[in-house]
Amino acid sequence: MITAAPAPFGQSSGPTVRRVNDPLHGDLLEVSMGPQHPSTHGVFRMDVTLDGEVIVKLKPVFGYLHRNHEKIAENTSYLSSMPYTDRLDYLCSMSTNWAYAMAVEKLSGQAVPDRAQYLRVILAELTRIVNHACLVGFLFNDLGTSFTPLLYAFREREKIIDLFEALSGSRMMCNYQRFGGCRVDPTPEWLAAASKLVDNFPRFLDEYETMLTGNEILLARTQGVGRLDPKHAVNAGITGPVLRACGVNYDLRKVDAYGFYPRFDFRVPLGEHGDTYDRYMMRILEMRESVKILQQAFKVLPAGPIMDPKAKLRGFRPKPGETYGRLEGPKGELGFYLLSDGTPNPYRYRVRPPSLINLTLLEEMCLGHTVADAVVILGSIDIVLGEVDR
Amino acid sequence: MLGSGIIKGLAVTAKNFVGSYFVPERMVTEQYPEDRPKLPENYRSFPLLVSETAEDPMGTLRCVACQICEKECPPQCIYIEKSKDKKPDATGKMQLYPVVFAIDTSVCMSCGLCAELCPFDSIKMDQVFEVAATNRFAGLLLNREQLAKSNAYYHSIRPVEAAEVDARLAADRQAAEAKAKAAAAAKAAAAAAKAAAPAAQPAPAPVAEAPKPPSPAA
Amino acid sequence: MEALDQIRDRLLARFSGASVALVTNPGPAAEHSLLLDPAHAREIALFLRDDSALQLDYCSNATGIDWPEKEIVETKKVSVLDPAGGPAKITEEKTKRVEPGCLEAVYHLYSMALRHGPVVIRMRTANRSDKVNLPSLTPVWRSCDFQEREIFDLYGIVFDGHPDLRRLLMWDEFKDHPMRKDYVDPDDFEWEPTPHAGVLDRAKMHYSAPATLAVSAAPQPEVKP
Amino acid sequence: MSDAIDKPVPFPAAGNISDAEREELRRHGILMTSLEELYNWGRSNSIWPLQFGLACCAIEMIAAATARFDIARFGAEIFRPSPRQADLMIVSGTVTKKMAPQVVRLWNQMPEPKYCIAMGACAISGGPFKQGYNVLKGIDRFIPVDIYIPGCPPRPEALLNGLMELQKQIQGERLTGPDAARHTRPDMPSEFSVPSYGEHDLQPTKNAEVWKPATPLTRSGKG
Repeated sequence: MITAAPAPFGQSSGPTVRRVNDPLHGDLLEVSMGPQHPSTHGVFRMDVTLDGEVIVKLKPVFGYLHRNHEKIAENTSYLSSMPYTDRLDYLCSMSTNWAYAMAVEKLSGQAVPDRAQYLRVILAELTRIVNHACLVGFLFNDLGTSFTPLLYAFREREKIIDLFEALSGSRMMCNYQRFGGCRVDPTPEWLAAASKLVDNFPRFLDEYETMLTGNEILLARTQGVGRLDPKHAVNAGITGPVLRACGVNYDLRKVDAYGFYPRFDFRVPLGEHGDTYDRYMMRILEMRESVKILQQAFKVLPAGPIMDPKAKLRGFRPKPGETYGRLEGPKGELGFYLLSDGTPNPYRYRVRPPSLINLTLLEEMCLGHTVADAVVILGSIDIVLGEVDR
Repeated sequence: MLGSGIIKGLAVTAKNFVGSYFVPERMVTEQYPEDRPKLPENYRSFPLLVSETAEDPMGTLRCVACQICEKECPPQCIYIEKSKDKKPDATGKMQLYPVVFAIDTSVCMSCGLCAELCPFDSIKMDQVFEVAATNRFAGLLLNREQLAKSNAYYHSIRPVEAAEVDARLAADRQAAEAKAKAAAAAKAAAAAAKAAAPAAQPAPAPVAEAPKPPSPAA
Repeated sequence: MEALDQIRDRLLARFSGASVALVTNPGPAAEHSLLLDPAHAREIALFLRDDSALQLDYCSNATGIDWPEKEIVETKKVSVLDPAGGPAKITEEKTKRVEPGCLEAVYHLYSMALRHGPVVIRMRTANRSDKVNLPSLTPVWRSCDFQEREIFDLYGIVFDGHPDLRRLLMWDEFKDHPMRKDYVDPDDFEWEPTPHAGVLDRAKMHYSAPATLAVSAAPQPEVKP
Repeated sequence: MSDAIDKPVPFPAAGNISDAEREELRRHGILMTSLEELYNWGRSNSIWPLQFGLACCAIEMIAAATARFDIARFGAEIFRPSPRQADLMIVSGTVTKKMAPQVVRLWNQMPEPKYCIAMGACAISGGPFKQGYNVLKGIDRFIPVDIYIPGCPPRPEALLNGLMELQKQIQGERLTGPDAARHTRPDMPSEFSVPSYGEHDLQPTKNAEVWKPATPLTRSGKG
């Protein structure tokens, strides 16, 4: 669809193409990719300037899913924000729940019983597996395999989602963590089912890798594409697998040693080149490490209460103060900044979204590559629009 | 060899394709309208109001219109109007009751906070999810008649939780009865001592434990 | 990592003329912060990033806070001597003063190289209406890029020296700063079946009937007297 | 197979014979149908949705398309990225004010006959986010919605259920006569004006042609 006159900024849907006169290099094309685009993972938009097929400029445009989560949270009680955090990163509600609960516990100085700590690790790692499996599926969608790997990923996802549903009552919006513990105690049957699923998971991963990792098209399309150099990545605040793919050893599970992670034996996979292929491999390796953590956790899960007896649901008022709580979400550092003025509502509630900040260097990563590569690079960064725009 | 990776991948898909006819673990499709999904007990969709009996749901609603759920509901989809009079609930206590109790399921986010916070075990989460409607207002706004479901139904969807709730309520009721008896005995003793006190209205029932309803939001 | 007051002392020694104040945090988290004056903030930030003992190379979180003007009523007890010579009367004198508001930007810094943190730094604008400029820290930490744009969008702090200061989340034509505490939603009330607090007020405004709005559409239960 | 096909809604246009007679004929191997019925049967079993995910519900929409729920059993597995090829718009997630003009434009670009499913609380009414300043309180302020599926998010089965409702609705549509379907009538609008970004809000905030709220009743004051 080529229109002579460009639509006003922020109003075009679908690719609007306009010509920019440049006598030296011929015409540059300005293409608006998104917000409705099959491979922008939601309503993300990139204003791309192209020289032929090569990207010379790329400006991300946000806000198409800006749902005012922070404003709503500042007008409601601490507890009422918990179900909203599910909807931030809607693929990984369990770890977002935990991040928020952790920040509030830090703000109010609450303790968490051992069993709940272990359960949180279990659920966060299951979430990481779901997220990474789906991400790999979506990444291959962007590479043009159209659905097959995604079907495999969703087959496994459904099994884990069923576990979440049996535990928390909802497939995606778990609303499971509470300040000072967890909401529902899993039954022994649930734990047995989860443990069995985790034990079987490496088999799926092997199958998945046989199908995908050696694929020549994957290698050709991802190796050397979208390189990120570690110095820039650190300065740009990139976190999570994207940062570790360029070789920076910074995993909050090790650095902050939050929760009960120091009690588990696991390694942090690191990449070397910082390209799209490394980011893909990082997800596969992290899933294997998560399986290791889970297997240990199911062995040592203690009996006991899951809620701090002092915790209360209604009328929760933390003392005045501020805090920043963060954890290693599947997408990177997920933080909650909370400022309390002693009332039941937070005075300031801020989400530090890893998806948004990981996009800081998108332009640098895409320059010099083709449009098709930009889609793959975006896919390998792993964004969820609910979190980007909040 | 160039292409061996692709061939390996195709072998996997071929295995899965054949397996999807024979291997049970690869046969994942649920024939939904014919086969009902197996919902876990914890599954929650929209709220319901528990009434003690199916015959007289409005008369035996557990809800006492305390409006805690209305206040705590994050998307504010509950609307309650309190009654001006009181009537006895299932245990015989005089309680307020909701004249209007409406839940807008077109807004409800199914978070389950209302059920979690209800001190009277009155509002619980239903498991009905086939609620597609062609009219947003008439179809998706549920009033108390539509929300009321009997305790037997609650038992049928959540047997474990419902049994727990029933046991707790029975214990409360017994405690309340014992207390009422003690109070009545004490009163009788006092009355006997005074010997002249006129038999006033029936005792205003042991409402000691009933939480004070919060003032209306408006 | 050295304590925050040590950092402050080093900063004060190094940057003459800069004012660096310690803001204590009374909560259990006890994450204290440094309040920088905007004039020197950029140099101080560069120093914090490059100092070999600190190496705060990673700015994790940047956010804005709105502190509206507050009207504070102070009651003072004043003893007034009775001119007639009687005992002094104690009267309460109320003085009203308006505490000026400001917009604040808060940055959480960590060191990836030395794995410590956080060091929290904050800057405040002079007021909330016309002097809302702060120096941008994006040239120091690139991760502030989108976050400062977001603060500009939602709070209206203008970051001087930001390479590309546009609205991030709302559209460009939008005039308000919606995360400010005094922001009022545009009135697009239509009719909601379950009105509450603010919505209820709006409903009353739109439907001038003296009664409140309530549920309709579904069959109505009988109202008992 | 949906039960709609096993138990067809009676079509008066199918001729002068009753359903029972038709069933009798079918048992003898004679299939009686009308053009209208055949047309609707074909349409209802090949609904191509627009590949258009907004938020959380989009993940459940994708889940409905994957192997476990398999929307292909209803003929709706071909998600078209282009609105020009789509029959059905599943508004799956929160429509923000910034996104609303684009959604309306996509709707305008879809060819008739077209249908809209509002999936999830956010698309119906703004849902949990309806208090937000940037959230449109229901997509039905700008485009007509055929089926509302509440839930946050609705299960994939609920989406399939909504799709079956839509199939029933399509199968009941008439092509001629006074109550003919919307898309057959040239006087019915198929494109709607696109709102523009204002200084404080969308302009206009609703399309009065489309948005028909229920009339509020007034009743005795509360509290």
